[in-house]
Amino acid sequence: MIQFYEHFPVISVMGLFLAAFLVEIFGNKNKTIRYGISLIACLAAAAMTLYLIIPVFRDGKIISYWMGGWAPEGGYAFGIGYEIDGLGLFFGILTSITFLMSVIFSKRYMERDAHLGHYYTLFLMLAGSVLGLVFTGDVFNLFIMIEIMTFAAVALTAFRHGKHPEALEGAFKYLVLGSIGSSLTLLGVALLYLSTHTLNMAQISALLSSQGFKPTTLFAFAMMLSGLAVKSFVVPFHTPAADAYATAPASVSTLFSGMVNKAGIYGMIRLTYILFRVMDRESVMLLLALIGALTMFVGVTMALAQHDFKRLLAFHSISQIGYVLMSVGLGSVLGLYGGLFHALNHTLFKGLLFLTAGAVYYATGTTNLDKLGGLAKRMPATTACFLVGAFAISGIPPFNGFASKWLIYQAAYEKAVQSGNFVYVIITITALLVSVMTLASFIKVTSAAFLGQQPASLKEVKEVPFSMQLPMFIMSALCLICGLLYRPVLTYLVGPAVSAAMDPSAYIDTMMGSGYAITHGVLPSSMGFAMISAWDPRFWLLLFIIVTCAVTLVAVSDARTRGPVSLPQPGETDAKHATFFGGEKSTHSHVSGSDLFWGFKKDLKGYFHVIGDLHSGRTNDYALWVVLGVTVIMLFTFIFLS
Amino acid sequence: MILVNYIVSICLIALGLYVMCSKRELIKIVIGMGIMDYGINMLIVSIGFHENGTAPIYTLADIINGNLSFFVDPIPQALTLTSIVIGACVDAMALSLVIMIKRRYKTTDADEVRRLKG
Amino acid sequence: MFKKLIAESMTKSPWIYHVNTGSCNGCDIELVACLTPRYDVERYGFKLAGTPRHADIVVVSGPITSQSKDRLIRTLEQVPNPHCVVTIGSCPQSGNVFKGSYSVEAPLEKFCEVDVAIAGCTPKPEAIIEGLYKAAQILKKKREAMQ
Amino acid sequence: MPEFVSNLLNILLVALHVLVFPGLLFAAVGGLLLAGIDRKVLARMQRRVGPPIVQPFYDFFKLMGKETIIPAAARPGIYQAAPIIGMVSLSLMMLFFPIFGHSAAFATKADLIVILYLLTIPAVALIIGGSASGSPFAGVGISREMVVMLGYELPLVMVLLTVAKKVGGDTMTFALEDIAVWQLANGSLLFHWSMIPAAIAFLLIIPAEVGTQPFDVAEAETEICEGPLIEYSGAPLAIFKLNTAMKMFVMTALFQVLFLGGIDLGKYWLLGGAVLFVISAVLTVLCMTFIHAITARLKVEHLFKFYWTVVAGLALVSLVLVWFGL
Repeated sequence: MIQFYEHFPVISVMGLFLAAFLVEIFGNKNKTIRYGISLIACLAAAAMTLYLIIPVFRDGKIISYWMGGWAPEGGYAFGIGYEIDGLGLFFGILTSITFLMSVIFSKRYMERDAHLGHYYTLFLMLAGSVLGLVFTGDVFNLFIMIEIMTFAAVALTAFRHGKHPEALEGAFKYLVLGSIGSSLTLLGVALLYLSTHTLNMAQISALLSSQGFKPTTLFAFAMMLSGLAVKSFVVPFHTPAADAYATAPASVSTLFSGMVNKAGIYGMIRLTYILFRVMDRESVMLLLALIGALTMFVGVTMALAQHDFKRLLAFHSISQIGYVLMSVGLGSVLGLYGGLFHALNHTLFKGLLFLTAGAVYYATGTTNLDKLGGLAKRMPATTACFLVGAFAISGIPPFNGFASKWLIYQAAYEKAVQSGNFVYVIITITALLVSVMTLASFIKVTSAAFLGQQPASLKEVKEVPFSMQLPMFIMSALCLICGLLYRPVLTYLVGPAVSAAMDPSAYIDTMMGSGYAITHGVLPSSMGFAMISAWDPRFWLLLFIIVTCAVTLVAVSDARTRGPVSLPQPGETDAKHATFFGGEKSTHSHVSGSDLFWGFKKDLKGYFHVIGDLHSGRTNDYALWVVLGVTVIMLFTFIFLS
Repeated sequence: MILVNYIVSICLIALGLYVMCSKRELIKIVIGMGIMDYGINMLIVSIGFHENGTAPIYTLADIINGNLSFFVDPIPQALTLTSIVIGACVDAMALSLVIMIKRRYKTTDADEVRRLKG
Repeated sequence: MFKKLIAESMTKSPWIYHVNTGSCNGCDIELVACLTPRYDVERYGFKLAGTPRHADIVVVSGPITSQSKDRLIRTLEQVPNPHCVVTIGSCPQSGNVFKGSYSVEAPLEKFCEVDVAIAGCTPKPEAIIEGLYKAAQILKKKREAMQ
Repeated sequence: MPEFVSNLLNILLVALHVLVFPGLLFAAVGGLLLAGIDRKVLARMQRRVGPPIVQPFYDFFKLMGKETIIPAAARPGIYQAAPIIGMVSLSLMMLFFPIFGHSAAFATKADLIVILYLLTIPAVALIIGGSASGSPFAGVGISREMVVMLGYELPLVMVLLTVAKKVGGDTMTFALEDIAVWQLANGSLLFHWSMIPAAIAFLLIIPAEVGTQPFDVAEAETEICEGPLIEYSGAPLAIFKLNTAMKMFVMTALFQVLFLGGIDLGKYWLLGGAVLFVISAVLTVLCMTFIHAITARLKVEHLFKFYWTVVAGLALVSLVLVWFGL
């Protein structure tokens, strides 16, 4: 008996694709129809995905769905199957949140552009493909979804080429590198088919467990890992991400950082934890952790050198993905908790930050940090949301970034002491240091764009309309909630995903019939999770409230004892409230972003020059980076894993 | 026979990557992407191929007479078809981007198309 | 109680902001001499502040040249209340030997209220310390008058 | 309802902890006294009489009584909230320390990381506040403050990991309770020779964290007019000054907890603990004053290089030694 909700995954994916075509057919002229179809499709898909929380997360069910009823026969899966376990649904939820917020934001944000019919078509295709990618149980289907995703993403990147010709360049680089990535994935899929004669993930996992590894399988692993790594933009495959995120419209950048690179991460987790689960864990995990650590360091140092708001955010996206990958790569339960939780948080705060960047662009027409300044006075809501996002990504308590980074450090250091491997200590130190550098670069944005003095050109700036503020407020609230109530979030959202990743036997059994896993040597594993911290953040919230109340009370009741507060007259500039310039008449003078952190940049100028030159902007160089990365992964696979 | 297929397809993939890494002309980079695609398609077809295999189509008579023979795996061929279609789309997209770049940047040299860097 | 404490503290920790309006540096050096181990005004809580926003006592030296007049007035505006203005030396008081010059605007009384004027060319450090100490007492009175 | 009453009592107790002991009031009074001692000793080292030890209190109350001018270029909300946020986080931090042989009011299993992050909040508050004042001098100041922070964070992280490894062995611990217990059993960490470089590194971090000479580049009053504090006056300035003093207190307390927790006082734990606490706090501050008295202000790039080479090197030596079980 099929439950009604078992149709939801397919309907949500297909609904988005169908809506994409409907928009193209009916929505090219009429903007109400166009936006109506998009919004309804996104709402419906998100609602159906979120509904699946009840059966999958609460009841622990795994939903399997065979397209056209082609169930496996004789122990072989022929049809295309969708299978939604905790891991897939977790990423499905991230995806739904992202595209829902982005579609609400898009309404006003994109209103000044032409050809919006194409925009929404591609938008819906991107959303549908990522959702399909995380729900599918078939490796070739995974490849198809990756291709649709890349295709839609590239077209969306180039969407604003009229105003910004750089968008074309970003799109082209993304397309070239993305197609190398897709080709590598396809190569991996083909080789995997060669050794197992099936495309079903569950069956591949079981067969690989029972038949062991041949060089072909190792090669397939290396190829698929590098292909998915290109899709998740980890170093050294990160170069197109910076260009594409920076030039795409902000609503699309939100999609990129919220779900496109998460899709790559999902693929890598699926690959290492489920498909190739019996490989030499320690070495694979060391590889992932090293790539992760490198990614977060390179990402954040590049971000420090940027002077475009969105390009800076793009490099931070890369850096935070490094955190996720590093933590997932630790291979421990705690690490997986930290990594997945950080993936969730990254979707929230980076989406929020990209939306604020979009709001700044909407209001001022530029994202160049050297031209901005003093926006806080004109755009208080955007500034507040930006500060929430900035504090969250820098891991300032009590926001969500702190909670997940906290878990990640614990996991990394636990791994270091347990394995006795000094490399993990270096990774831990890197992680902690990168956090401060993240803070530094967001201080730079805060002081350069939002605080400080207003240039004359920005005097007329207005706050963005409410429909653009709404998604920012929702994201900010979610950032705070995930930080304060992180225990329930970990237990009810992240926990099922972690157990799904750690125990693939149920996944295999659901797909291939019960008992299939055991006959192929996949034993169900139960895992205990002891969180090392025991801090209740609600307590802290209470404390913050108490102290703030007390201080305010003292301040208010003693207004006469205390000195008076002298506020400036609106509109007028008197000498008393003017900025102090050593007695000179105050003029516009603003320390812009590129001028900050001088000593730091000077001391490390050797490093900054080298890393800056490596990001040369030449498509060929970037392709070479990819080839080198693939070679390293391949060599590592054959030397350490065979 | 089949080994030649594998060697050629790997060579094609390597050639495609080489073209992408070394040729400055954007059109040539797109051609490199195409070559890599063909290499992979060829590899997939070769995976399913069996020497002296027949097409996987049977009539009732074949089954009754018992002259079933070794057949070529059809799934890789289906995969190849899909992948060719996708490859064609990607190439079309890439070429259209190159046209736009030519229009806006007045060049198709990768050395010049690098406003986004650092 | 807090009011009394604050008023009392006014005399115990006056922070000084020093403005040179074309002085010959004689007075400036004597002011700095007050901070040296020999005189050590820090034992009374005096401290040199870096910005007028932190200052309680603004010390002015020099004959107020035309160039520095606007800057001086602007700086005095930016000092939070209660604050005192102290002049060191004869220049800001009368113009001294520069009196009558086309480029000198002394005395300072023309532009703002001067609380303590320390005469001399240059005044001895002992005189400066006494003047500053008196200014600190005035500061307390001003604070009490504010309420 | 008894449950309700007990909940209320709990909340009141927590509030008491935060506001009086060992939170706000305790840290504020202690910090201001330490700052006074610092100034007095510095004066004596320069053969001056120096201000009275209670001088920082006078400064604080005087500033409270002064007018607060909010500049036209400033963002009033952020400008006024920044110092208070810094103060709250500093008073929360005290709750994690097991001082006087008392157990901490808040004990978690990963205190060290929480403290690391809470320590950044006052600096961030200073930076945001300075930035909100809209002055270009403040812009330079926050840039320097951030570089200082980047500088000392690397050695600080290493020192904390070293302590964790030394105490935890093959099991991971980040808990201050565990560190205290371990030190009671095995003697203070300062007296383990492999930890001495780490302790020196930590002592060198304190002046940068607090912002005293030679590491006061951010508030260099002679070149950039007090940096981030340039536009502040009145009560917010008083709270920022208080924050500096509290930071000094918190850092000395942290040093005591990390490196000097190994003296078993038996039944005199309360009195002895208090005396020991005072002595070690004063000694730590004296180290700081000593450095202050004999050096001039560093340039910002020299400061950064110093922390990433000398201090981080010291911490690394300890980390490697401890890693190999010494």
